Amino acid sequence: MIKIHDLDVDVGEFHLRDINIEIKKGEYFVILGPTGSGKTVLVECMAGIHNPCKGEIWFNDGNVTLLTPEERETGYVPQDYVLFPHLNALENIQFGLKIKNHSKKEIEKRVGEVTNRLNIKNILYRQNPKTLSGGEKQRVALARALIIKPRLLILDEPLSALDPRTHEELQRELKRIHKEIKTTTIHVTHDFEEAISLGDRIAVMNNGKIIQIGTPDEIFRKPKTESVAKFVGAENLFKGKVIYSDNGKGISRIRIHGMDTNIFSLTEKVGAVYVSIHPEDIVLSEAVCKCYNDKNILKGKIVNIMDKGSLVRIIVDVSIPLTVLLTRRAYLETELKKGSEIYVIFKAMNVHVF
Amino acid sequence: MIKIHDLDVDVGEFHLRDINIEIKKGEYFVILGPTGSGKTVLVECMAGIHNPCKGEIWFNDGNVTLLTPEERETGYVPQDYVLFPHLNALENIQFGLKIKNHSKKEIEKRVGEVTNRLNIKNILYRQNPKTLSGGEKQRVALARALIIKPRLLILDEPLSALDPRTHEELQRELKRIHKEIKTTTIHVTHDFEEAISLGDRIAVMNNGKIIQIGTPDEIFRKPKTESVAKFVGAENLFKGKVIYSDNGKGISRIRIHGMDTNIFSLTEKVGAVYVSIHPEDIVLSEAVCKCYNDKNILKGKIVNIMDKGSLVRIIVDVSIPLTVLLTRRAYLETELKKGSEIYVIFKAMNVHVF
Amino acid sequence: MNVFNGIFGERIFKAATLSALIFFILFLVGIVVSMICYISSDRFISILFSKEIIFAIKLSLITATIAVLISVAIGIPAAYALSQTEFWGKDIIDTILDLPIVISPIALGAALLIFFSTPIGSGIEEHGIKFVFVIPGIILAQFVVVSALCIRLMKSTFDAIGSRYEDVARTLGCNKFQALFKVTLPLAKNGLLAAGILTWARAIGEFGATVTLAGATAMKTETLPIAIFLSLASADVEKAIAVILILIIISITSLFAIRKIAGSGWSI
Amino acid sequence: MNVFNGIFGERIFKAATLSALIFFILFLVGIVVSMICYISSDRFISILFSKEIIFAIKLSLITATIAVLISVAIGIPAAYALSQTEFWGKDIIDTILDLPIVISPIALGAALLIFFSTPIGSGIEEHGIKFVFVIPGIILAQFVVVSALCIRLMKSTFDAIGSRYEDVARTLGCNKFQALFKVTLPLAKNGLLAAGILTWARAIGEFGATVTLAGATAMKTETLPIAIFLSLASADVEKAIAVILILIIISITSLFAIRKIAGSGWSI
Amino acid sequence: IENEETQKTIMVFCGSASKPAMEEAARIFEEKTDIKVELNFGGSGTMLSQLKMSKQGDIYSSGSPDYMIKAEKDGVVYPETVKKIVYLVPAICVQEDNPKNIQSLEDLTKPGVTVGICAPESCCVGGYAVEILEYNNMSEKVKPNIIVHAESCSKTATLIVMDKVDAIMGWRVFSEWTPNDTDVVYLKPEELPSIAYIPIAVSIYTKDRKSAQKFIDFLVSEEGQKIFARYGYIATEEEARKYAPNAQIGGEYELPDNWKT
Ligand SMILES: Nc1ncnc2c1ncn2[C@@H]1O[C@H](COP(=O)(O)OP(=O)(O)OP(=O)(O)O)[C@@H](O)[C@H]1O
Ligand SMILES: Nc1ncnc2c1ncn2[C@@H]1O[C@H](COP(=O)(O)OP(=O)(O)OP(=O)(O)O)[C@@H](O)[C@H]1O
Ligand SMILES: [Mg+2]
Ligand SMILES: [Mg+2]
Repeated sequence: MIKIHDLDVDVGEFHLRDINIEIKKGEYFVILGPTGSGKTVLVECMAGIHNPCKGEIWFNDGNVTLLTPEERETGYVPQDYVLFPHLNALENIQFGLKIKNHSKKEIEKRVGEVTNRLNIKNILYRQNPKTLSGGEKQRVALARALIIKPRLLILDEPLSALDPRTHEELQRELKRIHKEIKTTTIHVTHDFEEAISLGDRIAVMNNGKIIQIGTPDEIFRKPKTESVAKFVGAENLFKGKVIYSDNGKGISRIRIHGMDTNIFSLTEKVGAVYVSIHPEDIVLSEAVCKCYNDKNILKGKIVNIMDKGSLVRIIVDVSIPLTVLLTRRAYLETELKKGSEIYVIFKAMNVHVF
Repeated sequence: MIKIHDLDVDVGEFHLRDINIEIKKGEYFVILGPTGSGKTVLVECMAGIHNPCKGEIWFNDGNVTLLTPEERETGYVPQDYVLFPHLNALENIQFGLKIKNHSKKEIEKRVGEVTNRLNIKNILYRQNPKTLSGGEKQRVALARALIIKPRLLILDEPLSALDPRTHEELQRELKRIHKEIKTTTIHVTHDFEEAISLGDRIAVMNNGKIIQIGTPDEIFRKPKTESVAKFVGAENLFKGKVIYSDNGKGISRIRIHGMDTNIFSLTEKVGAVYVSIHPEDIVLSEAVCKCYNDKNILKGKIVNIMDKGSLVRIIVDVSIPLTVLLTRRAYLETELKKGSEIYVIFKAMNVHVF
Repeated sequence: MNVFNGIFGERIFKAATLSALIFFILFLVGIVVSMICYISSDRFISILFSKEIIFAIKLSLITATIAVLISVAIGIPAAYALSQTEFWGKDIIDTILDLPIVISPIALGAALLIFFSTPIGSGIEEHGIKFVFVIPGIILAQFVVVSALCIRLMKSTFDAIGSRYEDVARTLGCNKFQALFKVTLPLAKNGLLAAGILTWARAIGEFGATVTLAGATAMKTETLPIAIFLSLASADVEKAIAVILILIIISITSLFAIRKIAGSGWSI
Repeated sequence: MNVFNGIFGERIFKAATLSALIFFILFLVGIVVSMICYISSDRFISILFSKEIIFAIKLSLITATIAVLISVAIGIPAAYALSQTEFWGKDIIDTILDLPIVISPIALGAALLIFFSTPIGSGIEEHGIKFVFVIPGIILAQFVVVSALCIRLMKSTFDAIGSRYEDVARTLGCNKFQALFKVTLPLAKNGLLAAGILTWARAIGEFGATVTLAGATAMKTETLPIAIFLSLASADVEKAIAVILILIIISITSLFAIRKIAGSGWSI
Repeated sequence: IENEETQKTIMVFCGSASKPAMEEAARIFEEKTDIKVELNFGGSGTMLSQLKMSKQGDIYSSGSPDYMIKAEKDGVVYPETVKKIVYLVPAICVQEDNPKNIQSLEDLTKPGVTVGICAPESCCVGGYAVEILEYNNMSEKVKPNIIVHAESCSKTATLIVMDKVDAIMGWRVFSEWTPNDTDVVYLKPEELPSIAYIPIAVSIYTKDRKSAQKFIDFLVSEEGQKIFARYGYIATEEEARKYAPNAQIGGEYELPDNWKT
């Protein structure tokens, strides 16, 4: 459906380099990256707002690189919504159809459909779109983009800057709408949760480059580079060196940089590596339990307990600081305290090496 | 330390009404509320930027209601940072001291202290503060406020609009700094997690009014009204009616509105009530286990499973939809699927009635 | 502590800035009042309702309005190009735009007269519209004097709006023309209106270029400023002042009315 | 499909807006060129280096600069008050500010002359500074003509900055004065500079009010625009054109230089 | 277009020294004939410049002889059509009731008396003022009292009306324009080297020389002269001679170097 080939874009001092993306028809494609990584520049380039200085963009076997925005038929929902302040909500929504001189009846029909779907019938006549709340603005902008039945829907951080409740609601809605209308969608975000729960595939950007593309699981479980790992929140991330590699069994031992802590993993890599263990993959135990040789068991001391709402984050010092996540409920049942001695246990298969 | 008494403020069309707050010396006080609830207006009123039309503000037994901002000695870190664009980062930080004609040596000393503490030595000479990243801007704004050793530090949504990694880092830092310097701090946010993990006490605002003040536990476990409960994310929130109240034992039975589901709780309320059960307080079980009479055991069917990163959210239909939270690890070990039949179990003491 | 701090300092500050404004306004009002004292009301009324002055009022209002409409019509695309389009030599064009502001109107009028005696100019006069010493000359003179100011003011309006709304409008299917007419112009209307008002004010008071290009012929090319000049030319100071007051009253009430109407209905 | 769509439509659009701008610029350039054709270079050089014109150049540059400095000095607090302070009667004051733009400069000069013959005015003349027929009169005349424009332009700069930076500065311990000098003015400097440039351009070309209040005494109150007028009045068209060209060259190069310097070092 | 053929129009570039009378004369002429007269007023030199720059206009009339001489030299008028309409006699004009009691040229040298003249390089009446001062060897003594050069002769007259100076060197007729504000002090006949007149001529740019000539003929006719006399102008040479029997009539005056810039 969409093919981006070797794209380079310059805006002011900022450069996008070597962008290659293929998006399938009907796919929900997420672009994930930290602030200032160029996500907005990239999607605006697809929408035709920025011009690339190299490379090509294809929509459905048509080269659109030189087309103007109005010829591309993308539905773009900008990060800052950009509702037209001189029009009320309804007029904003009708805008694209009126421009194309659709009949009154057709306009009415489509407005009915889209406002039903987005549940915004009650705010259509609010005169000044600035008085709409964030969530309402977002829905109007989305309706304005959906009503023109775009070939490609681009959502630029549609959920950031919303309070968590509205955030969650809208996220659910986006999923539902995509299921219903099946438009190819690009969704820009810097929130992992959003990316995982919405994306069919995810592209991770940093510094104007795409550093990894894959399914959510690939990205979060197997980050290709340290920067992806760091960004996607691999919390227990350490430098290390493979000191013993038993290729036959696939088990290797890694010594953490500057420590004499050893960690077992299933990697076949050798030399200097990075190691990461997801906090929810670590079990806390008061005693050493029956153990197989592919398990890591380390003794440590609790140095910090952080209450994070429904989750509790516990830092255990096992010569290296390990972060462990528990549900609040589990935590309340354990009577863990700062200073308690404890074992941390995690499987070698859960040790991610790269 | 700070006493706000019957404050009414009007800005344009918006009104704050009947604000009463007392903040103790050294306390970390969080103001929590949805977008547009008037949080910023309230703290700007404390800083002296807005003038109240009724009521009084006292700092340390001094009435400051009529004082101008420069006389109040608050350190205000605005939501949008408002770094002075004609000054570089260092000059921004020195601003307050230079205004007060402090000696060069003193300025240097204090800049050294604060930049060390905030770890921003490397960006001090960046000419245009607009090129700083969000996190860096936030630190500079914080340094600029801290350096004048304010009597009251006001942080307006210091962490929103940051990507989660930076968000988490800065949150940890704020906690550390507050521990070190012990300045009375007001922190505005719309994020529950932030509120819980930072706040000594929390005030919840909505529509220009304070609807509840209390410790994090009080707010999240015992929301006083439906709107607090809804806002603080009480996910399993249902309308119901107390149909049997056994005052002696403290156990009562509540019928969920329009259903014939019954839920046991420890309330002494009667009549129409709201019921909420926190998702992390619910246990899933494949079979009915040994049960006491204060436990709710309901049979249901899994209707949806949502992957949210380290957490998995499972919706179980037990005639009413119940949301249950599991860690990803627990989830992977259970082999739950959409459509599986299952029991949900939660204690009567975890059913919150209001 | 310093006296400029606190609520007291704030009051001093407010007093200081307001008094600069009020000093300036009082100075202007003082000038007008000293003129009012100069003439008798009988004389004023008789001048106001004389055929000559009624003609001049009409001519002034009509020509200034047409000149402003033309300035706006040419100025909108020109200001848009200057604000939103990048091209080579933009800073040179920017500086050339100052020409009509720098050159005093009389000189500008002289330059126009000379221009119309060149082959090109006389070609325009013979085969197109006649400008020299006729009413279109008034409009042209006012246009030349005010248009650069109008373009500058409208440019800053377009600068403030930026290209973001247009970009989004284009993703919704607008071509550049539609984007301009459906989005940028409606958004700019307050700024354009303010520019138009200031330009109109300048046009209605225009004298130097008008008198040189269109001449000072009573009842033919006599706008209010030229009526003032003609009164002074016959040393009739009292009549001159009466006409000045008429000019002030007419234009100030028109401006006040435009602002009020615009302020209520037009705001974004 | 419509021809205005797509890349082709975009080109048409660009061509249309740019051509409005270029048409306007060509018109201005055409006028200047038709003047250049009118005179010989020998005559031009001899006029340029005549004592009279060198005096006029100096006088013009000095008086316009002083007038702009005074306008800015009074204009900054006045514009600040108009932009940031709420007070009763603001819209009336706003309209009064249009007075000096509406009244043609000759009438304004006459009004000033009359003002200085009232008791207050002659009091100022006798016990303060003399204005009538002397150089301070030139400065006053230019000031009155340009200051309102200057205030309007600076007001919109202050409007754009808003009060947010000042509010934050004040929580850091600034009183209102410090907030103005340490924050708002540095932030406004580009806008103030642009206002200053436009005002200067208008002041250097000012003729009508100057000649009425300060007279046209050669080598005493003869600015460049007055030199142009005196040449025209002695029917020496060639000299008039030469002086117009001198005025254009001097002011355009000054403006270009100011813009360049400002554009490089001053931008925020 | 049809209207243009039936209605003849002539345009007159006219120094404002003759404004009030010229307006009335034009009105009466229009009533008598079917020729419309458009009068364009301004300084004599300015009008000549405008004529030269625009290359349009039918009649030129300056406020004093020297600009007509210049116009003849520049070849913008037909020399054979030049006519004198009325005569102008230089005089000192003072404020109403003569508060500084100025009675003679001599009095202009008194300290504290402020004097205005018209800009001598560009304005006719300015040149005459300088000529008188030079002729009577008083220019160095009066010069310090001259505080302003006005840019046109009407502005010079306005100086007295607005009480900006104590005396101006102007035309006798100024006092006729504003009799309530201006008093006149006559110079002694021997102090006057020359008197001026208002000339009129057909411009070479005319497109209707016949009509132009008709208007000039009307002005110099008895009827025309009467109109001017009504406004205080001196219509005949004999009358003018009463004020200055020996003076030269018109003629060019070369500004001496000490008055040049
Ligand atoms: N029109 C422009 N001119 C110059 N620089 C620009 C322009 N647009 C964006 N940039 C710069 O490009 C960089 C990337 O910006 P972009 O908006 O794409 O980031 P982003 O990944 O969308 O970040 P965020 O998560 O904050 O939205 C930034 O440094 C920005 O300053
Ligand atoms: N200066 C002002 N003039 C008029 N209305 C204002 C002004 N400042 C704020 N408001 C209005 O007051 C209301 C509350 O604004 P406020 O900024 O306090 O909300 P908030 O709780 O801080 O929201 P957010 O989480 O988005 O920062 C909003 O509706 C806003 O439009
Ligand atoms: Mg972005
Ligand atoms: Mg806020």
